[in-house]
Amino acid sequence: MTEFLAAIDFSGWALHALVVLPLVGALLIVALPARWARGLALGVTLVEALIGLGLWWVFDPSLGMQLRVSIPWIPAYGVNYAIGIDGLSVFLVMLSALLMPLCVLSGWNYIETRLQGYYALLLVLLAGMIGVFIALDLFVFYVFWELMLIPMYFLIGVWGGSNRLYAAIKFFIYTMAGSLLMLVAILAMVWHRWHAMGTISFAYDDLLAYAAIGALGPLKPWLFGAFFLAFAIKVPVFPFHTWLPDAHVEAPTAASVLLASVLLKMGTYGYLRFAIPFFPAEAFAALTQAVVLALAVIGIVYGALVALVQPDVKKLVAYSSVSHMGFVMLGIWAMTVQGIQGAIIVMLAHGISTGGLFFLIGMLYERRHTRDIAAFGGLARVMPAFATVLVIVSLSSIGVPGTNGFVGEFLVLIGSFTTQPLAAGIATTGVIFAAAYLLWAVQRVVFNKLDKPENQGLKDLSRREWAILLPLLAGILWLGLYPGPVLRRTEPAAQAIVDQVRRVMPRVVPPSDLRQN
Amino acid sequence: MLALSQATPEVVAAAAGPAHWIWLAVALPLAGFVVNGALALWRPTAKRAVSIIGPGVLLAAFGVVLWVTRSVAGAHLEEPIVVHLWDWIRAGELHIPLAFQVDQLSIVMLLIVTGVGSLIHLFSVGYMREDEGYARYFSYLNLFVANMLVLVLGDSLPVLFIGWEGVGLCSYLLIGFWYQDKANADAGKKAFIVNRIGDFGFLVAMFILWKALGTLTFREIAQVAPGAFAGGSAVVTAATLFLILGCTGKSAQIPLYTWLPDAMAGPTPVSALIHAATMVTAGVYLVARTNVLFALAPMSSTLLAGIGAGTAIFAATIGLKQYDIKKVLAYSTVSQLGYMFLGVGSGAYVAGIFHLATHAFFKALLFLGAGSVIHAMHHAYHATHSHEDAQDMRNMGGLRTAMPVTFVLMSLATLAIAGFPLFSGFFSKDEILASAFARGASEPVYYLYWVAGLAAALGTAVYMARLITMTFLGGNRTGAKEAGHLHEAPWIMTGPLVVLGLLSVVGGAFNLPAFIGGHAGLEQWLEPVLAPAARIRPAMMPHGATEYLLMTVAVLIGLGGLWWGYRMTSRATLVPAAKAVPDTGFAAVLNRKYYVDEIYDALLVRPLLRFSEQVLWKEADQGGIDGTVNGVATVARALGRVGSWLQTGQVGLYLVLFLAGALYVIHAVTR
Amino acid sequence: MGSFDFLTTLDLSTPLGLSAALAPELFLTGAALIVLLFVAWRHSTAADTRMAGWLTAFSLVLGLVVLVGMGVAGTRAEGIPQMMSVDQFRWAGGAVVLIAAIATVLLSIGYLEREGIVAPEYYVLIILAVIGMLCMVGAADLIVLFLGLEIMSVAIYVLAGYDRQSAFSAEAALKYFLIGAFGSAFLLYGIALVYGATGSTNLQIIGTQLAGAKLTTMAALGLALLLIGLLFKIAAAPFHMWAPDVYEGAPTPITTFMATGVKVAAFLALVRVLIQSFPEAAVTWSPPIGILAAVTMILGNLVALSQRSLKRMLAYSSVAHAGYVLVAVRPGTPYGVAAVWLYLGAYTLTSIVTFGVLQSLGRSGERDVTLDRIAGLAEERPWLAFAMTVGMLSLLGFPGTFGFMGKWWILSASVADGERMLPVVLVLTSVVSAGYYMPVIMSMYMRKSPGAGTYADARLGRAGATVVAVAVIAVLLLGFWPAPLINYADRVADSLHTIYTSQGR
Amino acid sequence: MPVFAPELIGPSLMLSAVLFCIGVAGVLLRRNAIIVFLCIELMLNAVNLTFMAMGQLYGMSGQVIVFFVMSVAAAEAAVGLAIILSVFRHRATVDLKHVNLLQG
Amino acid sequence: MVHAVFVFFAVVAVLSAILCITQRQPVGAIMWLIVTMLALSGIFTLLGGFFAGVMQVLVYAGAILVLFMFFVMLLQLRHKESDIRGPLGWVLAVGIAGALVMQLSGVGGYSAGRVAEELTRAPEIANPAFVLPQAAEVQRATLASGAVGAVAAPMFQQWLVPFELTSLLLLAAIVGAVVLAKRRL
Repeated sequence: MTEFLAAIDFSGWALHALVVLPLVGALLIVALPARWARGLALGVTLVEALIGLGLWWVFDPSLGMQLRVSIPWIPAYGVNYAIGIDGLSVFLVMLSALLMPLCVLSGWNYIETRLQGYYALLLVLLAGMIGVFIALDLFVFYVFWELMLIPMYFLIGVWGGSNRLYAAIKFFIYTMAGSLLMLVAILAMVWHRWHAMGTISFAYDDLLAYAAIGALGPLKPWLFGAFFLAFAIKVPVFPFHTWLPDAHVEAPTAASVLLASVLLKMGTYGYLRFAIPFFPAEAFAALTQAVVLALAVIGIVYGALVALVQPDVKKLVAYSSVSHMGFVMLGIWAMTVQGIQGAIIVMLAHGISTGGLFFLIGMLYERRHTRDIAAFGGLARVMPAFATVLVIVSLSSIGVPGTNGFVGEFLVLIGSFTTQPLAAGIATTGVIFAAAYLLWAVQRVVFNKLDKPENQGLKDLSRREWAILLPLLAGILWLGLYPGPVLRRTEPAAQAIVDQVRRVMPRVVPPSDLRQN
Repeated sequence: MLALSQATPEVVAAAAGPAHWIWLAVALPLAGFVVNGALALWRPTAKRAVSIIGPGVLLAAFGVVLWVTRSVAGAHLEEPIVVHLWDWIRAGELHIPLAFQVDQLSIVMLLIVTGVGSLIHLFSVGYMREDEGYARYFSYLNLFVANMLVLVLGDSLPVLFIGWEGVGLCSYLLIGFWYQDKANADAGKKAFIVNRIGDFGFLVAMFILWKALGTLTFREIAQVAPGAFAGGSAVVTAATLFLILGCTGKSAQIPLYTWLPDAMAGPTPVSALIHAATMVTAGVYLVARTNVLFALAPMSSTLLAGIGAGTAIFAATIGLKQYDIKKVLAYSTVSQLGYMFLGVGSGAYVAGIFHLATHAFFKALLFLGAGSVIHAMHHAYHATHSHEDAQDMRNMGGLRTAMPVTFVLMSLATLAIAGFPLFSGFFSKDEILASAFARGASEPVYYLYWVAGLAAALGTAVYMARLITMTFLGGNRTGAKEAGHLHEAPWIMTGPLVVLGLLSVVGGAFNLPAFIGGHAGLEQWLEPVLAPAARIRPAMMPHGATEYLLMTVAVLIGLGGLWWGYRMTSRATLVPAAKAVPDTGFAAVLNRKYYVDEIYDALLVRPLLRFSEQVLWKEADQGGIDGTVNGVATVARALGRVGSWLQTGQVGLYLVLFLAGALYVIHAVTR
Repeated sequence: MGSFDFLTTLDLSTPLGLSAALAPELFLTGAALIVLLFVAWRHSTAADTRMAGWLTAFSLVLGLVVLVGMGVAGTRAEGIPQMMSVDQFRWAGGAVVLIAAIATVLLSIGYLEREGIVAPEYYVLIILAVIGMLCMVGAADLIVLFLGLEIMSVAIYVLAGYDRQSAFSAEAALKYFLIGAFGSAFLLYGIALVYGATGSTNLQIIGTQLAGAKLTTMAALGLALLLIGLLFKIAAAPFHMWAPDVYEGAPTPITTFMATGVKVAAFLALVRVLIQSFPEAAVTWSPPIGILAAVTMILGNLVALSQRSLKRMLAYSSVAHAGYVLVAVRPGTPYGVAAVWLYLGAYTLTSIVTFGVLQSLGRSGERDVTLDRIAGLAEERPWLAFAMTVGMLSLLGFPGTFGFMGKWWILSASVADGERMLPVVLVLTSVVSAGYYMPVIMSMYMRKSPGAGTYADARLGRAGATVVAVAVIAVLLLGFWPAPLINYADRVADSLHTIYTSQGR
Repeated sequence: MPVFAPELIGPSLMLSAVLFCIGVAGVLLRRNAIIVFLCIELMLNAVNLTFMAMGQLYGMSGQVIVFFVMSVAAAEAAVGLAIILSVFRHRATVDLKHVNLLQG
Repeated sequence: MVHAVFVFFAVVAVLSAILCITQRQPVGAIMWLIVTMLALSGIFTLLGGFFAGVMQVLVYAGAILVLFMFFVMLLQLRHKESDIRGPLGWVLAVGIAGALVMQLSGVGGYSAGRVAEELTRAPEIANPAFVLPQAAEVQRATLASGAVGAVAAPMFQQWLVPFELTSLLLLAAIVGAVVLAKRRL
């Protein structure tokens, strides 16, 4: 495999292709007749998925940032189209690319109106998502970051549920509010550097180096605050989460999946890539750390408790996302290798499991046109395969060992317990509530009596639906039982962040040899 | 993919040959799960294939275990054989391989799990044959066994935890097997969630240990812990307390026992396998596994013993007034598990494990016997289209004539559980009580535990006698028409019962105490595993006369209890459930299980739900947080309207504002 | 170039040099007279009006060619320029004005026809207004600036009231006229006092006179009154109150012209005056401009939020955008000037799109085009909806559009100057603005149209459609690839600073 | 005989300011569009006085500018009155109170 | 003498201006403004602007204000009610205008000497006659080329561009006025 990829110079064009291909695909879809839209979209995303898969072999964890390319864009202002991947981003890129064909499949029959627009927007969204993860220039990052809003806005607003207009604009404005402040912060850094060094550069490395020499001075807390807020809204960190349930509930299946699986990860990715490396001292100032940890833990428990009482199954999963993302935040802010590795795994695991849940809910919705939990019950009788998959995916979301969910949560908790025992301890109660809300929901959907007449004729999973779910099930088990290869690839990146923070804030990351033995 | 742990003595090498195939014991049931699961989804009618695959894989696994046992038995392992499968989790210094460890303790458990498991699988073939979820049932059961084997084989806490949660999951699935009835699904969910509370403790315990010791494998814990922790230090106490929380969840002890009686909603063989013989004993196994920690934390041990003793007496009293045959057995199980905890808490790990084994035999037998009875009752009611409760003992009576084999075998099991001399339960229970009593010398609270244990023994004898009496003795109350339909179960069901009956009777032979000529086989067998604890906090045993005295007391209490139970029940005027008057007074309290479920519900569950819905969701989330978000929008809009309202279209006003601006600009510039 | 130096380095004291320096204005004056003659000859039918329109568009394009030619040649003046500057800033600003004017004329052709306004003098007035704007952009003397402003204003007063069937149009003209004349008086008083304080009305001589010392009382008062006069034209709060009413009442192409051309001319004049005459007084004028910028952004965006009529909403949005540009004016640095010019360019192109689409959707002034009235537009007229979407996103400053680049540079200029609050206010009010831009997109794409064929008669005319299409393409193209324009913007800014950069702050 | 009266500069400038402000007051006080415009003319005149006064010191430019201002005033008067007329045609009033179709 | 005349004209100008803005009848207001114009024309003359003074009478009083008068009559504006705003209007008008006067009052403190001083920024050498050589120029030019000629020379040389622009302005005004005012389009 590796030889083959080398032969076709895969590492030379892979990242470009990942961004450009969907954009070209989107243009083609718009340009060609509507009846080709689905097929084209599937084709493009499959190719995209293959390219994404190829990264597995070309990625070398020991190299740090790699596959770097930098093309001048606005030379006068030091803006380059600079991209690359490292251990933090490679799996998020792969997740985005691999989920996409499934998303295309999910709306295969359900989306009937404005096919061209739908599929074109999905592809644009894909390009944006991947762009965010590979951007190594803050201008480019920001452009991709914002660019994603539009397709998502349309996907929710045009193909969404009954209250879609409200949800779409809330999503849009809320996210935009955060990111614009981040824009100011980016500019402040760039121009501060310009005053000091005389050159303008938006390059990640340059700004990182500049932030590291401490010249930003009293500006730093504000800059960090701006970055923090932007990412906190995206994650979403409690209490910035209320856009999420609305957006999830109204979005069409594919958009829900991508929102949960990929878009939320951009927030936490942003922390790991930008906010923390740029401002380690601010991020881990005693008060900040305490506040963030508190918010993360509140998010975990609060999200779970509120999920418990949701009558709408999509809302339930949305709140569960708040809870899960709390784990990611906890893992990051605990600042241990295990915590960060765990955070990355939770990101992937949540991407797969919650994505799976949304796919499943979507399949139900296609059949029954309701998301009200009370409208179901006893479906296992008519849809045994569906019930089986739902239970498995739910279990992975609950974090049962052997599934992906466990590995991430376990790493996060064990990692955070070493430095933040209280927070980790409280967070661990999340595993109880997770079981409570999901199993209760599962019970009310697929178990109990099959007493609603309209549920009695429901068809079990079709072949297309199996095609969507099987890869996810494989992912769930693979990450759950054999996460080693993934962990090995992300470890250097996680270690690098911890080392960096340790250099600046030794208090936060005690050297491991302090342990008793 | 497979690698043996390095640096094992040569003797081990010989034993290791078969031992490194131990993964087969896990893989076989797992394969069974996959195949049966696939059949359940796509060929639910292929019952013959399921009948072969389901029990077949288990028998094969049993074979593998026997083979491994044989090779290990001769090796006198000082160190476990570790079968490293693959790296599971590796992050920084945290390194958790997916590895199995074969040692004396896991061998004992393997034998029980696969042996009893095989019998119960066979029994199930008969019991479940007519169920439409036959294949699904076996796939779950296979999965359960696989997980249980992972639990007992795991060489580290996280790997054990895979099995730990896995069995919980299977328990959830099997309790809710007949999910169409909401009560069953509820019971399954309850089991899982309550178990999760325990798991919370388990997880925190792991975190504490990792933080303190930097390792989670049992071998390294045993090596490192005595050096890292001072005896009774806060950290190890905390770790063990959280482990105890985990154990109370899984093994249905106070305060987390409430799920187990509800779990009887599952098919009866499931109750026998999971909720009597294997899964619920996982807590005991865990304590034995981490014996070094408990030895280092005497406070936790004492608490554990106290929980065990308390649960034993508590559950036994509830068992006295239950009418559902399975509920009686369920509370009996809770009570017996209490015994085991009393044992391991007292430092008598061998006694605990011993009781675990004997309990597996006689309780499995009791459950299967009850299953056989229920099977018969069910058929009878089915034949007459009656909707009476097939599990209510008030509807039974006099079944000894219709089901003689079951009657005899259940009577044997009753004698075993009641501690009738020379039956299996007699030895194991006696050993536990004796060690508790002996511990009392240094820690007087153990005397109290001992008394509680005795009282529980009395209770056990009483309710078991009551069970046998109500079910098999006296006249039949099933109904005139139905009585004719009551039959003994087919051989596929009675066969396993016979085997279990045999084991219940002679099971004590595995660890015959020295004073009656035994050589304490189990004790010697487990010695390498329990050595770390033995060095720190050795088990205490009374000697000589005291021992005989204690034994005599126990036997008398057991026999007295049996007699009392029989007298009490046979004198009572028994009527079928439909005509029975409700219990009153304390009997009602017992019948309603001290209202613990209701109390939990009122104090914890409902307030939490109400709080989540009304306060968190409606007030905080929608009102407070989202209200603020929308409020910002509303305020912006309102401000806009104010601005818009200022825009009156009147030039005069525009000019006034113009001039206000002009005054400001002039002021600002000329300042 | 060599032997053509006399064409690129002009001696304004000679008739030839002066004529060459004024070539675009002279050319357009000639064009205005020709069109006037044409109008005097043929003015009774719609065809005549259309013909005049094409003639005007053609002359404006030629004027643009002349202007761009001078820009490309890099024409400069020898010594301190009298009356008219000869610098890159003038060419750049003039180009934006002319683009706005060309778009206005092309949009007007269809509009006048649709509204049945047969009065080709309209186009003469547009050319005259353009000349006025060019004078404002290029003025080297406050009197020229004032006269340019007056020419522009007089023409626009009339154009605002050009739809004589409409009471709204007349009212708009009256309001604009009264407040405009009032504002002109302040501007004039400011000029008088500056003249009194320095003895000159030449921008650079004023600058030299004032260099190196604190502002005197009279100079400060003069500066203040000048600011008031120009801020009024810019429609900065609280001098903006006329703008929504006038924008709403005026014929839509004229609204476009006001939002683009007038605003561009006034802003560039303001920048030129501040940078060339009062560079050192920045400490004095920066704070009030900053505060007014903030007030303008907040007020414009908040009030726009509560508008139902799209036209009025765009009017308030135009006010808000003036606030954004003021943020870039505030630092008074070359980056700021570059940002002002870029943003004005971006806003001009975008406004052509938004007002153009708006124009196609309504009747008699488009006052009644509300969000409900564009519901489901995307289904029937996808391209119109797409254009409007691009326009809205560009106004919002969304990446991928020229508007984003503009906003990016405004923020850059402001942040680079060490400003903190204004950029934050800018972005927060931008968030507010999403609250009224996005519903437009929402209505077009996410709501059902009231019935099939609702938008069948929405049309721009071929000329208008072409203009809008070109503008959309430009907005997108420059949004992705602004590099050349940005390099040029730096040159524009430098040309204004050439003299004073050495003394700059 | 032309007079050179530099001592009048201060008073002239002050008078100019006062007249300008009277014009402003008039603009604020009146609702009749014609009178409002009249007051604006007064303001322009006041400014002319400033030009004249300063022209005393700086030469003829001041006077020249005054002529430009006059022509501006004339142009504005022509257009302004035409606009008022066209409003009057629609509304039959020139009272600014009633000129409020456009608002909000 | 000059001062007395100036004070007279100034008082007349201010009083007539105040009467202008407070006169109910439009015609009266215009008449009072004509008085103001005349007074201003006197002051222009005092300040050396003979031609400007004459033009003030001719253009403003003679043309512009007559146009106003004509217009008022054309529209037959005979208000039953006064167009003067109520008490709030008074308060605002007087208050704002007063505040504006206060702010602008700084200009009243200027003299030729102060101007010279501020231009040179050196009080000790600030002799107005030396700093402001143009001051005498007005007198000399008026004597040399007459009141009109003195204005004409700079107007067609130095101020040529603005002058031409005025013509464009007037053209725009004519076109505009015609378009708006003609009965049919």
